[in-house]
Amino acid sequence: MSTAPRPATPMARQILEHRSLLQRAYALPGEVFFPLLFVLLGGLAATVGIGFLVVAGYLDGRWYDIRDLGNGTSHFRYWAQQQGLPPSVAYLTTALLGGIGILSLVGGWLVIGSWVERRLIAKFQIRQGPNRNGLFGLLQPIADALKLIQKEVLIPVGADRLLFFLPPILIFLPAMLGWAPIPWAAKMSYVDMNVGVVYAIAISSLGVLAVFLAGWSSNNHYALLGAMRTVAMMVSYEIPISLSLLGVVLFTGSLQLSQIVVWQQTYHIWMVILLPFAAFAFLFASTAEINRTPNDIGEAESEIVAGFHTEYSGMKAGLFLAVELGNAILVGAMMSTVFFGGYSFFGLETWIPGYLILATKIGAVYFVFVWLRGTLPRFRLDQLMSFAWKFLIPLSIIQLLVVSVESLVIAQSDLPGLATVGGSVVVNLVLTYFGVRAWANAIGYAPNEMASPPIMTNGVGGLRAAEQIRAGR
Amino acid sequence: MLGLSVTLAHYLVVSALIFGIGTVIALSKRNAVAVLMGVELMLNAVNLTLIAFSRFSSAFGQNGQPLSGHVFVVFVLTVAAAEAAVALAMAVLVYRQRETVDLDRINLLRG
Amino acid sequence: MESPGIIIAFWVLAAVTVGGCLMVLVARNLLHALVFLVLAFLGMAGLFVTLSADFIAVAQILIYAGSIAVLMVFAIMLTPLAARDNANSLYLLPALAAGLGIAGLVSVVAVITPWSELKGDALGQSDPVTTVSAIGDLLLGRYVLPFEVASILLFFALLGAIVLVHERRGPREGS
Amino acid sequence: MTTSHNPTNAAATEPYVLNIGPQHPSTHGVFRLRVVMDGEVIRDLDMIVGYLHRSMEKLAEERTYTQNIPFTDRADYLAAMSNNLGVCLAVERLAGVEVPERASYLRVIFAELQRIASHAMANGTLVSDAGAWQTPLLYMFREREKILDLFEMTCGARLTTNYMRIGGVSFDPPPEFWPALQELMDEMPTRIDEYASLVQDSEIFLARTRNVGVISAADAINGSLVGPALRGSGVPWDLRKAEPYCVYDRMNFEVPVGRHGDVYDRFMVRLEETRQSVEIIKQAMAQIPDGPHKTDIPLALRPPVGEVYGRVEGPRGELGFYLVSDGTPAPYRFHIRAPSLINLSLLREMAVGVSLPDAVVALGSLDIVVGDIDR
Repeated sequence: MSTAPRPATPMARQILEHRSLLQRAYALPGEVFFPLLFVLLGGLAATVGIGFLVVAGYLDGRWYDIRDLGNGTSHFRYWAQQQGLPPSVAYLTTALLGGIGILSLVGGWLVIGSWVERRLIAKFQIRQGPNRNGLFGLLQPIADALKLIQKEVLIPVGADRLLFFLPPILIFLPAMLGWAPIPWAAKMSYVDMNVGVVYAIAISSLGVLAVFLAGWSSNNHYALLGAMRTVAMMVSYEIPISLSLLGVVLFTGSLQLSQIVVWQQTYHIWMVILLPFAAFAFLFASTAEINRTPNDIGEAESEIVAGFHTEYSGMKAGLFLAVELGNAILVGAMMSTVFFGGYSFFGLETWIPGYLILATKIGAVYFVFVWLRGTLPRFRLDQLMSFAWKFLIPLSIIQLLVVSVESLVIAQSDLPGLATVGGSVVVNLVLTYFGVRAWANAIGYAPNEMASPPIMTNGVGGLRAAEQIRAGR
Repeated sequence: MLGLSVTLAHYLVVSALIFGIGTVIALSKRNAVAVLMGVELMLNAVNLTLIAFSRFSSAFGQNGQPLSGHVFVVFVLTVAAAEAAVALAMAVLVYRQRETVDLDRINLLRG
Repeated sequence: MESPGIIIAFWVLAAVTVGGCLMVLVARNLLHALVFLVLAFLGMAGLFVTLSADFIAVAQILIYAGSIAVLMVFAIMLTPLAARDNANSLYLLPALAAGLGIAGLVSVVAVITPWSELKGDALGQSDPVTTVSAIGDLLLGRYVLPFEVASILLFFALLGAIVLVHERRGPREGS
Repeated sequence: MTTSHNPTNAAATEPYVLNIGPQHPSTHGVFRLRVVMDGEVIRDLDMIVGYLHRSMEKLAEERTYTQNIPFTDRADYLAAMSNNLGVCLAVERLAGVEVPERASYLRVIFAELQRIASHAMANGTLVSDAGAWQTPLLYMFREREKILDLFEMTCGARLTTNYMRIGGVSFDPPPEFWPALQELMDEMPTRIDEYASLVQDSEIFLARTRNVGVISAADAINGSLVGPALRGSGVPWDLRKAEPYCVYDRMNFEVPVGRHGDVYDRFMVRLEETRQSVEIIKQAMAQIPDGPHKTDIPLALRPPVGEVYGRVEGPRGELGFYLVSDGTPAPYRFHIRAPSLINLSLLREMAVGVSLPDAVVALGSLDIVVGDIDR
């Protein structure tokens, strides 16, 4: 008698036979393994060499200092000035290069992002994810894009053709323009504008109109419902986002994103520790702004099919999906810049290029988004609305009052930063903890009373038995 | 370099054009929301004038406040937002009473 | 204001803005008019940028393109049975005359008046690095009273809008 | 003057008609809800069924009783074993066929396995309807997959099993079945705890399901609700207790009933029932005797003239078969009392006056199977 059940399906057999990466590495033949080891060791030696150069300060500010591509740019401008070229040429060139850089970054993410998300979600859901096209299924997004491109683009009967055509393009604008003020290293932001924070808020508010037009012009009730939900939510959640960013701005005293990072570098603290509630409000409100779980009610699949882009097909729908991915990392970039120290990591940025650190942080925030998506159910529209208006906004305003006092103390007092900023951290943590609890109690929120297991019974009966069981408890 | 530079007058003419178009829209449209669009355009034109003066004018001395124009624009923006909110609320209210926002047909006083 | 970038930007943005305004006037559909209105607002923000007014430009996008346009969308959607054709009333001709008259008059005045404006290097030198802190100082310094009045105005506008549109739920609800 | 037009100052919004389905992610099949909506709130609701109608009951009148068993697989395609069991019990009572004891135990084991699989599906799709992006569903599918493997081991089919026979079951399980079943039953309680922990304390899930789609006990009885939906409303009615068939009277298990009658209670009742099913299967494995798994019956069974109503507690509730025999090999009338159809009729009470997401969750909590509704 055989004991183990035979794997019933080809998929189950594959899962059983699946080997981990480490097992595969051990199984490599010698003529592959040792060259690989050699390359790894060589890389380690090169790293040590570069480390020596960094410590000795041979790299600082040179054009080949790739820790901050801004060095190269300023050297190029200086060189162009030496050559007698008009300044506009140098500026145009660098602007073009920077634009191409950002576009290729976002574009590359749009290609690979769906694969990353699907693989991650698959891991959360104990399955494999796309693994057929190419190595690890890496070609899957390309296959998807090809499929979308060759699909017919339908325009529904009764749709407003102009307004139906515009939104997939319009919605791309904020997703791209939002990258402008993000600092990738000390001198490396595309436009280091003085009003970076307000710019980010303003640009994100542009997406509302595209969403609305997409829903309205489709001539479809689902699309209109989704659009109205999304617009209502975006308008509501812009306020917590603005308020939480305002708290950060009060501390740093600058609307410039690079200055916000520098402030965090100076005080060796991340804003998320200083302003935990603001960070939470920003994260939660961002998920509402960019339509991700648990706040994806604008395109809640089980209720309104696909929300505002129900009627879009082919690559137009693909554009909406791509923008969703792009927005996710844009929010990740804002989040890591404002709350997680941006390109700095407590001194590590002198060793590793700042943009790599920022990219890692963006990836981490994106992972949180995927995690949420793989874990949480979805709120209802009215619940989300009351959460914004009854919870996030009042608490954010209270927090703003506290923060304004604290920032004044930090700016005016002669005490060392450890005392003032540290004191603010403690005060904020305590106030956040008790404030959230007190407010939740005040608006009558008590989740623990809600979860109750069913009553177990051995009896059988009808209405009378039901009443007896209820009375017996 | 192109042989012509942008001066204050350029901005003022653009502003005048926008103000004129805004006037036409505000006076001639039937729908209350469209009328409001015209009013907003007029306010925008005024903003442009204020900013242009603030940028170009040499009337402010060394100790002057060249950015007063910006501050006025901030106030105009504030008032515009308040005005839009109230006006659109009134449009919705009128619609509930009369099922139209056609300004020609909102003639309650005529009886 | 003599660098080619500014000149090109000015003409393009002016064309976009004025064109957007004209399309608001002639569009046949109220929502199309709204889209062109947003375009005009964005062009206007660009014009502000050419005037070194970065904060105002961003505020323009935030308030006009982001908020007032959305308010208008809601107003249009909350009046579903009203006409959406952006029609003109009987006063079109007088309105055109008035608009052309105002625009022409102001343009002529603007062109023929010898403004004591900054030119050339002086203009470049007066270019502020940032307007944010200066505006902030002014708002909470010299103009603090108007600032407070404006905030009270905003507050009452908020209250007024809520009171006006609030649906009274009473015993007559079912009738 | 039209100022008297709208005295309450309420928004003059137009209700509009929204067609949910026949192709919609939350209808779990081809079935259509014609909803009159006012904004997000449902004002009226029509359920339009019949897209999957296959005329099963009429077709059955032309076939012998044994030939009719595969039809029942297709009726409630998520609970084929229970359907098989229901029709077999009805025919056995009509024809007076004796069932060997081992067959009765096998029937209980497979019916309970089917209940676990079906409840996993029901709860998983309910959580998906609430918006969790299929994660709990896939966790619950992990065990369902193993159960389907057991089915495949025994009778060769995973979904449409066609396993029960009049007078027994078609095959005795192969030798490797029993250790596999033992292993599954050993790990099942921890697995159930695992996916309960995914969902049952989640505040978002609670907010979405508590006090949503409430049916009082009296309404549930008046609406002739059955199954977990009925027990979720607090009525302790389970045919396995009330009218034990097979060998359920020898099993020791409890019936979970809900406290409020809302969606969350129905979810939790299903979850607890899976735990009880595991207990039943363990007891059945301990008690099962050796012996034949089937009595021989004539190929064209001719039951005496008469009628019978046989019912079992399927995963979705009371599943009844009303058979009329005129003495020929084919039934004169073959009626299925489908739990999904009856349960669905309560949707209107739950959904009118609430918003669309609540209605979707309420529909999900009823656990309908369109094949069962339309037959």
